[in-house]
Amino acid sequence: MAHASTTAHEPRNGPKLPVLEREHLILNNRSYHWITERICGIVENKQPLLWWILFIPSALIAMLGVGGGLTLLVSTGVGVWGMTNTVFWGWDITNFVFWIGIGHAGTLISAILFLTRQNWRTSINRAAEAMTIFAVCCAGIFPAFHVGRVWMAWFLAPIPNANAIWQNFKSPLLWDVFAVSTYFTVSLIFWFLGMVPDLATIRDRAKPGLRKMLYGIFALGWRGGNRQWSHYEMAYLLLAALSTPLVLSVHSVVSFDFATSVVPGWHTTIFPPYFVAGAVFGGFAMVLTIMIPARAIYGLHDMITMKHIENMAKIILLTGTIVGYAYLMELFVAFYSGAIYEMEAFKYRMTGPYWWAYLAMMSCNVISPQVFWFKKCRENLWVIMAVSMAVNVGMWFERFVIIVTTLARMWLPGDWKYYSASPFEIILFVGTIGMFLMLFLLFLKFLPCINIAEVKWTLRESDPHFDDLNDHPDDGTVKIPAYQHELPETTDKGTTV
Amino acid sequence: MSKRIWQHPEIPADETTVSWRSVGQLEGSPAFREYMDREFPASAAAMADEADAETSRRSFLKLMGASSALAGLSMVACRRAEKYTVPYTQAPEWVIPGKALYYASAMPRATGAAPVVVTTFEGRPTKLGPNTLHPDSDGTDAFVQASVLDMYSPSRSQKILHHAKVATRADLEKALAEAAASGKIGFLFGADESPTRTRLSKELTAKFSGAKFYSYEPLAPAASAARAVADFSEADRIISFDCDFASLDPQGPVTPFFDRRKPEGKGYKAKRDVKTMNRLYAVESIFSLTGGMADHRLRIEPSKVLGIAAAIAKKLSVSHPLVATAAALDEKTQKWVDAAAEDLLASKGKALALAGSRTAPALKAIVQAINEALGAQGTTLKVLASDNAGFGDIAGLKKDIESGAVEYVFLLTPANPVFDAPADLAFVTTLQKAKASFHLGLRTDATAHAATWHIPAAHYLESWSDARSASGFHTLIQPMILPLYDDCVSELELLSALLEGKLVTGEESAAFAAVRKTFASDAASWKKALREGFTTGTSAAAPMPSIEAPAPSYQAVSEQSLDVIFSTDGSIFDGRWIDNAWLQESPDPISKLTWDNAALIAPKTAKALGIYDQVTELESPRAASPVDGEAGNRRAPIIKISLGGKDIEIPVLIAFGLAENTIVLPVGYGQGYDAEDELSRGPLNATHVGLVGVNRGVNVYPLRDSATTYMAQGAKVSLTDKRYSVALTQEHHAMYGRALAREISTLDGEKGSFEKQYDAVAKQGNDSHAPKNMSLYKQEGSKTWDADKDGNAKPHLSDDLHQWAMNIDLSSCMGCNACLVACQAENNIPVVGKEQVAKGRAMHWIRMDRYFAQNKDNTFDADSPAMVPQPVACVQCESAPCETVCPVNATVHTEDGLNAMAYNRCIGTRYCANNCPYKARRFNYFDYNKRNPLIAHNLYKGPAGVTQVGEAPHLQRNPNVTVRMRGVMEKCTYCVQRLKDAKIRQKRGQKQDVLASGKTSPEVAVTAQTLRIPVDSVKVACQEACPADAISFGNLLDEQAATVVRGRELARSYELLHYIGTIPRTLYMARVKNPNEKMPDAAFVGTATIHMA
Amino acid sequence: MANIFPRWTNLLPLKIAFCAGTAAVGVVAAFTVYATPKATVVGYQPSQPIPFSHKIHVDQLGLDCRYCHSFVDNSDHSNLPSANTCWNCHQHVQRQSPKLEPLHRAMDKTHPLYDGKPIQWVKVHKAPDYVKFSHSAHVNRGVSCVSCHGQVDQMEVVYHAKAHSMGFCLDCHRNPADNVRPLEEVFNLKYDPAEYLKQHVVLNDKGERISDPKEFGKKLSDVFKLQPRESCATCHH
Amino acid sequence: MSTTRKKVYGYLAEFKSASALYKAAEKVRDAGFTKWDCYSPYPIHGLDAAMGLKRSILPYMVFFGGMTGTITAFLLAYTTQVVIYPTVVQGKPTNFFTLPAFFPIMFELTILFSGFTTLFGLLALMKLPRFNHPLFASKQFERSTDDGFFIALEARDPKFSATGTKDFLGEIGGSSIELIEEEPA
Repeated sequence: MAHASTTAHEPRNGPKLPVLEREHLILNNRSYHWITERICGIVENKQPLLWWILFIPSALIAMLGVGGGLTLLVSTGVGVWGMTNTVFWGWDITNFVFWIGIGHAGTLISAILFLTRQNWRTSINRAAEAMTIFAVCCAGIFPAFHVGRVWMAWFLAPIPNANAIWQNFKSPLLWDVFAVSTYFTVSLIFWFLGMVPDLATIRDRAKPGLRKMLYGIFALGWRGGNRQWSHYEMAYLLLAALSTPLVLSVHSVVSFDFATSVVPGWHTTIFPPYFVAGAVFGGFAMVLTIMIPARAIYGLHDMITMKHIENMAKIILLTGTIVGYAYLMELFVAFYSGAIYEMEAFKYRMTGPYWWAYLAMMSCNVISPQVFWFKKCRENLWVIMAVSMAVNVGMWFERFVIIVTTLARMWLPGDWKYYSASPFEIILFVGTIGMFLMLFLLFLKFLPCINIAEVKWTLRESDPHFDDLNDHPDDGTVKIPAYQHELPETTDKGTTV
Repeated sequence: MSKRIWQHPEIPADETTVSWRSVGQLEGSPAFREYMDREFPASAAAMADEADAETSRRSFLKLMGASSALAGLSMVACRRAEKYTVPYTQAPEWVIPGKALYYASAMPRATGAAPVVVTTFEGRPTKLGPNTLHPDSDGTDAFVQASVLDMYSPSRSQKILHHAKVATRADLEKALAEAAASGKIGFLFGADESPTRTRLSKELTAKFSGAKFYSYEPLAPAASAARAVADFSEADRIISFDCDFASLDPQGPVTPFFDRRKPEGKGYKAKRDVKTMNRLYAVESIFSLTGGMADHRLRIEPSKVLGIAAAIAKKLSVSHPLVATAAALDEKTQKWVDAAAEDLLASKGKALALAGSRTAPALKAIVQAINEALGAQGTTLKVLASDNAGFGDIAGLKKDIESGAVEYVFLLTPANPVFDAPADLAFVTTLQKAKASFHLGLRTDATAHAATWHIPAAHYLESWSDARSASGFHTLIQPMILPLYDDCVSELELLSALLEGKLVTGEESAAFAAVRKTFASDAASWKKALREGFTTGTSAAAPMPSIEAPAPSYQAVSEQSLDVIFSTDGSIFDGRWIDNAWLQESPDPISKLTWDNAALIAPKTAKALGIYDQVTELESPRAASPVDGEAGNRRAPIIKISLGGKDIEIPVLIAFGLAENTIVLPVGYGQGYDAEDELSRGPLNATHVGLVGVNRGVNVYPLRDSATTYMAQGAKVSLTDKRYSVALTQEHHAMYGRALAREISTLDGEKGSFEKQYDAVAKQGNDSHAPKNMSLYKQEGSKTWDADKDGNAKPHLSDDLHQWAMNIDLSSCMGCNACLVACQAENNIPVVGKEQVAKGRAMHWIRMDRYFAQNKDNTFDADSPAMVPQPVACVQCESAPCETVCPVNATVHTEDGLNAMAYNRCIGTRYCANNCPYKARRFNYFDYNKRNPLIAHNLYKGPAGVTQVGEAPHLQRNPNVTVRMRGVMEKCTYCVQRLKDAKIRQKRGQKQDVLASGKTSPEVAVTAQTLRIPVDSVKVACQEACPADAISFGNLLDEQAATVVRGRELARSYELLHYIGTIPRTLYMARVKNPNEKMPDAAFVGTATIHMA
Repeated sequence: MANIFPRWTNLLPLKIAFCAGTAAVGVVAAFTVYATPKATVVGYQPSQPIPFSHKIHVDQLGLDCRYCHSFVDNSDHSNLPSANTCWNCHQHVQRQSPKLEPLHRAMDKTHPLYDGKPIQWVKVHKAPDYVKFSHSAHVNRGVSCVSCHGQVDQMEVVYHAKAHSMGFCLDCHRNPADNVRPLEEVFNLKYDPAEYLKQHVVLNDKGERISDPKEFGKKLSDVFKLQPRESCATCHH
Repeated sequence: MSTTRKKVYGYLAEFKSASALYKAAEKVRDAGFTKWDCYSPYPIHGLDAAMGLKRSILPYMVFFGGMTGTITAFLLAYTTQVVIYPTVVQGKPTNFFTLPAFFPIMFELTILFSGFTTLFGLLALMKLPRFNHPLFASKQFERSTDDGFFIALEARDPKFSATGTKDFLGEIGGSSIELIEEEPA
């Protein structure tokens, strides 16, 4: 059987075309097939022991934390959490905003970087999109179940009913319902459509059986014809174009929950951009937190290169600084308002009973990313990992500071009350972390974690004029022995030469 | 749930009772009762199945099913399971299913019966309101409001007990016969006065020569021949010595006092005039609500109050031997005393001095002398003969039992002498010496356990009786319902039983005959008296009794030798209401402590005693948590108090404004503990209390002796390493620079004259420089707002008949809990228990904020802050932030200006409550109505927890208010059910107009006058209950005719948090303090908020 | 490689989509027809312990509604008659009818099964706990029994004639003119506005005689100053 | 040998690289074929032009889908909030001037409807899902999702001929030319 890589190249006649040297997004001159093998191998081969070591506890935590936590919550009442008649939202909405924020990086990486032709996205966008989906799943749990009567949550849907009563379209919370559900739906479509050609790849490699059938169903009968690719690329572009404002809108709408209120410390016009920047910030941190270990475990160094990681570190630095600016601007606006309620809201955030949360927020979100000014830090995976973790923590505290510390010290000192989370809130949050990890591990096991088709597209030989260039002495040649020994032994021999 | 046999409600005996507010002038028929007997057994069996019934305000109707003939609305079920409607077999007259019936009655109290109107639904009393026809109508305080719950209390005594074991009525009757045969009977009554009881006691004396009478309540003075009643309407200048006459120690009807706190007079009818205001001087050690109202308050150790009183007497040139006890005062105190005395003297004949009713006789004697000097008697002070004249005290009873003069003793007092009698009397051992003791009480308390016999008492809402109101009016008490339990006996029934030899209770109650006989008048005037609740006959006037009082010798006070005050508890009084959940949960008006008691100590003394490292500040820096933690984390340190060789351990709270070197110990707690007690004090006397009262607080009565019933000296305090969780409803006590509860002074101050201050009330604090509120939306009145078909603008609140509004006048609000508990009773607000209150989940729709305001410049006494209460409920913002954020339209505005709350639409996102600047919304975090919150951990057990549906407290529910389930938000809606009722009633006017005109209805155009509720005729529950008349409510469209409009047009009305632009319908009116400019502290009075910017 | 799916699967997605669509429409339709108050409530006609016929008592004998439902214009609730109301007549009329046995048990002391216990009527109309409906507020303002309960005078056995859903209430609250009638005619279940206008001279604003029932309704709601409310607290508190 | 007559789908030929495919495509296009397609594991830049394909009409569909979303959201909000059941919340108007409050939902529904239009429009344009296809019967075609580049010329094309087309494919550089037959229905 002939193989593209083994075919010798015919030199092109004619004038030499000038070609700018581009940085290699995929290192070591990997071939199409190598890419296929590498990525599909993750799905096709047995998972390493580490996968099971991670999966079993996270599944258990998810079951106990989310399953158990929600059962208790629904059967008993929101009172099992720590909220009071002063602080009506605590960890619930904090966690919601936290997860929704994390859910922003995925679609942002996919959509905005796609539109801006940042080809380096291709190695990370699939995993980041999956993260979006799973983070939104985790996020959705909180607003859905924090309500007092979750069995009545269908009141939020504009369904014609015998009661002839409708929703309040002026409520930011209803906007939220629409925004988050739209975001979830569109992200899911984006994710799924992006995966169809790759699912077809797995389908075509799979042995006949249930597995092949299932991948076959989800691949929708994809054939890879250019008449399909043509529409497909257009659709992908459209979805990217739709998702970009959507990403920006979702966290803006989430911020409206606060910004349109009358609560001092919430009622701020700076919130939408501040929240979006924060979401990107937190999202990228989470992508790094997940991808750095995954890259190591699955040996994806050639596809997720240091360039990717460094780029993400730069984005963290940028958004972290934006967030820091927002923190300071909030303080200034409060001071400038001249209203005692505004000024003291921020005074109590910084120095009141929750000063530790403010300190955690400031140090994790504003100070820790500053190390990325130094290239050495951007290149040290341990530093990057540490900063990403700090940002994850800091972003959680940011939401906690905004929600809890504000509510605990609002307008009338007579109603001031301290809120402390109950164990059940903590259990549920830990449960969603478990759920997130569990879903992500399942994703790694069953779905192509890197966009195979797009990665191939970034190879130099994917250019239809590649063969015309005569200044590529070795680029098109793949050194088969160099990678063959790296391949897992279980590789289907039929596909190799 | 145990199965109980329910007695049917009784319509007060046939021809004699009349509905108080008539609903068709229907008369009772004797046949009613005959048939009721038959109707009810049918439903008794149904009770066992009720446990799993839906939480429902109408549980009662289900239980009492046979009595409710309610088509359409009443029987609740969303499912189509077959439900039955069960009409009466023979309809009792007057009872219109679904309509409330109102009866006049009264609640007997030591300080004069509280005249009330009882709301009943199908024979079930649910709510008490003041009887405004009564001349002594004085609002209804928290105790009166909560007393209805006692009737339905699950821990109420239900069975006759003999040595704490269930006994039969026949056994009891045998024992009564034995007592009668002996003839040596002692009767221990309460301190309340009852003409019928007095008459019966005379008959008893005639029948049994050995009969002896005593009266006793732990916090009431011993019976005397006469009692003085203050008339505040005439008093221009009042000085009070350790006397909380406004709240816990009434000296006479108090509403007139509050009327004169308003510079515009009652109902805001006059132009502001400072001269019409009274002036109150308070010399006190505790910070009482009266002290909070005072224009000048001198805080001083209790043992020094006498010295101050004597100094004033001296200045007034009173000749009394006790004047010699006048203390040598420091310069500024002397100045205070002199100026106050001069001011009092200047109002001679219109001045009044009051001493606390439990203070030392010497103080009372000197105050009496001061009153003589001020010419108070006959003008501001009236002396009335007491019905209880000649009754002995508890020490006398002890002597008589021990000497054998009394062999059988009847303990009829509402007090609990075994628990609360002075410790040196050791009353429990005395009781053992009697041949038999009979205790009549609502609770199986310590005395019930110690007595030979315990007889469950009929609640005053279940029995016939009469009483004297504060000014001595003969006031009738009529039953609303037959006693819920068969064994219940009323006091008069028991006395009659001894006279007649037969115990007659229930429908044929002997008490009715006794009361009727006392009344001794024709049927028509009896009917009128029942209808109105009182007769015009009053107690006779009497001469002022002379008080024999030697000069006491007080020792010096220091940190090593503290004064102790055994204070009346603001929640449970003397301990009798320890099982009343509403009162337990209502915060102490000053300390804001619920469910427990704690020793109160002033901050500096606390530091000196080593309880805290530093002086606890009122305005904690950075709004940080208080030193003991906040909310659920709060743990108060426990101190050991040693006094007279006895020790107690009690948690301590800092009390601002309290006199130094003084410990205040609220009495009445610690009646029983079980295994769940936080400090492992139990099980101890656990059977003495119910679920509500168990594990509550510390018993301080053991420290209290006959000689120290009010105060003791020489206490020592040491700090233990234990701590105790305390549940406070308010944790931050200062306004933190925000002009919330505003105050002005009638004196010229930095901000100008009284008039200037008055006119600038709305510009205090942040409002002085905040820009005008503007809206991006087109405002009301513009055509783009909401134009009708012709393009004309229409207001967004479109009702042209009613626009509701409320004013809360801080000038007369003292911060008691009357409104709070009245609201709880009216609106089916659940009790949540200590743990939930501590977390900050109390459900009271009215949050009684109480702010202390310390004036840093106060050179007179910097540690004596002003106290300004501020009841905050939903203020019904016209531009309500809560509404716009609700995603499901569960809270929207009504056309008549209410911020409505549709509980059934609410899904519980709690966003509305977050966005409410006033934090006036309450969330049902648990199913408080369904799952009993008082059983330990029960709420957290979810479906596995114990349900309380169908238990007695549910029978109190107002059928016109939805009982909220878990997961929904709730809040004040201006008693919308009352407004609705009034509107519906008013609508019947159309029919009457048509009938009167003789035309057909299409020809008679209905006018606004017909449909509009008459001015000020509908009252909301809090307004009705308020003894101070601080709350006015009404229709803005009534314009000047409505009190509420007159009030809100005054310049001292202001919007709370005006800065946000919520346009609240509830306005607050700044407190006006009326200081005397000659007083050394005058410049610091009325300045709580004036300097804030 | 062979095709993993047979050829017929090519149309399967479309078929599934079509079926799912149809099913969804069907479910919505079925829900509308069978699960809304219009379907669940209307037509509920339980048999009662005594087969009391409104047709005989109201239509033929001409009893006024308020003879039995005596507090309907006075109270929020429309009460069921107590047994003695029935007994007033039936101790004389049709006394021996076997249908009246439950009444005898409740009222007739000479009856062998007399127990004096009330008759348990099966509820036909019921509103949930969170709804406050006042009968008197409606009947005193020109809304007849018929508007909500249908032609009860024609019912041999009472059934639920209208869907008492919130939408049903709102319809009338938004358009009271359709249901209002002169106060005198509220309890006249045979009221016909056209007939009424023939017998009574009612003038409109221009002084012309009204003959159109619709115009009459508008006139009445103006004259009565009807302002039914739509905000929550009107019915829920 | 089976004597069953099978319908011919067309010829499938493999090309060695993207460049080869590209050039071949140009030639097929120039030869005037219309029913044919290029198969590659990733979208090849410029192949649309090489094949002579027009720009996808999906954007127009999505535009109308999105507009439907905007209008749906506006009508939903306006009819329920202003026409059917206006409620007074925070004193805000219950007329057209309340429009700003509807913008977020109008935006979201625009995106949502656009997203759905993209998904379903794409599926319709690609005529997917189609689980069975004659090409799937070809063993070598499996590599089209890995590293194979193919051109299939369909028998439906008027220019198709049993031998000429095979030769043509060979001419333009195709290898492993295979006759693809359709499955019997």
